[in-house]
Amino acid sequence: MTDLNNISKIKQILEVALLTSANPLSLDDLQKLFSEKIERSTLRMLLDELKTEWQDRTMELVLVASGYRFKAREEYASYLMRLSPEKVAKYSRAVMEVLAIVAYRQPVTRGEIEEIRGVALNPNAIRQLQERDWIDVIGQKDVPGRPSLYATTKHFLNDFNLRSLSELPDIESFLQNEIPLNV
Amino acid sequence: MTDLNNISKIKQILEVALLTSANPLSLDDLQKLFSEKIERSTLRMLLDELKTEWQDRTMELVLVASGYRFKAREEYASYLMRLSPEKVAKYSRAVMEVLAIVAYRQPVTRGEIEEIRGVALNPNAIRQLQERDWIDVIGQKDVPGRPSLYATTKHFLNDFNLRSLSELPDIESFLQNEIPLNV
Amino acid sequence: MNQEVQTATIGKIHGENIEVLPQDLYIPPDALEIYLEAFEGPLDLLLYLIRKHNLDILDIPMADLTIQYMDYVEKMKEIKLELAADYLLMSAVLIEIKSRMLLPKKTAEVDTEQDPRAELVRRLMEYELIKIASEKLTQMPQVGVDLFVANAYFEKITEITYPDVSIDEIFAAWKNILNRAKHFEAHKVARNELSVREHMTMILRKLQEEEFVEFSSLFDVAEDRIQKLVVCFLAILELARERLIKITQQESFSPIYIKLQIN
Repeated sequence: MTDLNNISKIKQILEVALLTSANPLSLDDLQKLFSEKIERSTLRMLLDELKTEWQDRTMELVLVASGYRFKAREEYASYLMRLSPEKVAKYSRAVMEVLAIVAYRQPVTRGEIEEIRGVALNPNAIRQLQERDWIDVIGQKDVPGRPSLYATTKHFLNDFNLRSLSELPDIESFLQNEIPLNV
Repeated sequence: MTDLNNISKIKQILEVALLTSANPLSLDDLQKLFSEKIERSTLRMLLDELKTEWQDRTMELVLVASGYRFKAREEYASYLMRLSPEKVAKYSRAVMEVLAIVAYRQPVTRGEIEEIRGVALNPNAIRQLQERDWIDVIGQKDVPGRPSLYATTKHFLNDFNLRSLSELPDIESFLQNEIPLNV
Repeated sequence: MNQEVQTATIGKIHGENIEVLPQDLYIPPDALEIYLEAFEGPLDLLLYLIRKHNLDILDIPMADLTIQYMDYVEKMKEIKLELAADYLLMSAVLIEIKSRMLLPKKTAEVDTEQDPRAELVRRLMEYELIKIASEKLTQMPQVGVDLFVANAYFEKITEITYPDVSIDEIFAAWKNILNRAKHFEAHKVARNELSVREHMTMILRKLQEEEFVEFSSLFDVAEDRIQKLVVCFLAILELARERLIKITQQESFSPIYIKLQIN
């Protein structure tokens, strides 16, 4: 292994080890690459050089808690994510029902939603819809506890390509003959 | 994403995708990186350029059965092996013989493997190769008992750095050179 | 039987006289076990014998080979090595071939097609090919052993990917609620024109921004169609009924103001 005297060969070995390793490599790990002992200070210097050599390239050499690794520069992350898109979850039935109630019965309080559904509401359901910017709080009701009033947003209308709520499927006519309406 | 008009940006995205993917990437995979359609011929051309750019570097861009990938040049393997000596063990001779039979004589049944080797087969051998995803069952032979037919997988080709079975080492010519066939 | 075989055939290999078995056939007993375990089966052992003694695989001296093979098998039995049935089967095959070769031939010419050894030779050659293939595969770099592939890191973007929802799904959820309500709490689901509810929301939103909203500013009598005026008026009444807004007027015929019940 006399060619190891060649400092650039050591640097190449460091580079190839870091590019092929799934996990960060510590200085101890990197020392294991060589049968002869390479000082940690030498390794640090070479890693520094490597970092500089890559500074205008696609990957950057970074130091994290457990050691060094090459990581794709942030600007590429959005492209790389397309290769393995995260699974899109479905909303739970509870969330869909809350959305339907807010859409058709707005403005409504949480208590009213619970009353209509007949079950206590997981606060998550409302939070998910607020995060999506489909519903928001438009005031408080003047009853004990001053509960928030929820309504759908403009963003909700946009997402569903509606000009106004009156374009929602007409449930009233759908149910006209079915429900005795006593208001 | 107008900067994608910049061809060198596309090449950088290809590079970073290939450097960060543990599995080979097909042209179809690589197309997924971009929201706009990049022609396969363009991708091939850029991959060719990438290969050239890396030709004096530590890794090489190779094409295997499932697509393109960067692999460490062989000269670095001995160093890299020191990093994790407890890597996947090499298989026993029996297992490698079974693999050779499946690779060169596929599709084959267990009975045919036993006939070629002249010895009863330890079921473990087939199980080990299946677990490694190097061989799998591709059907049943239409003879009594309907024995399973085994063949090698794409993953086998990838792991041996091969594009297709035709790249397997040529053993028939070995035999012809060695032995005058007068049977 | 060994005796007979030796006298019958050991004399000649490719026309050369051979008086005794080569000594190097015999492996020291302590090494024998390791050797025997190293064989993958009877074909492997036969190939070993053929190659070790430079026998011509296409013109195998059956007697020699059979003797040597039986010798090993005997040794295996002696050291109580668990002997695979395959080895015993091969003994029978070898002896059968040898016997057939001892039978007088119908014609002087050797018909290779009918050479009793043909099948054995075919199998030995096929097995030898596989041995070569197996060795070549073993020597090839393999991912996970001595072939290393790029596997650098990239930071996954924790981009929230929202589920797709269609308007039909909202409708279905609403129908479901109403169907349930029909059974026990129908009266809770009051009938209201959706446009009234929408206007209630619009008025409440407006009151988020301004403390007081003048009643007449909520609609344009000149521009809006009559339906809109009615809907807006109904919305205000409904909001007041639900105690969401206060309607105030300083004196008769002065402007009517709407403010939130609480703020």
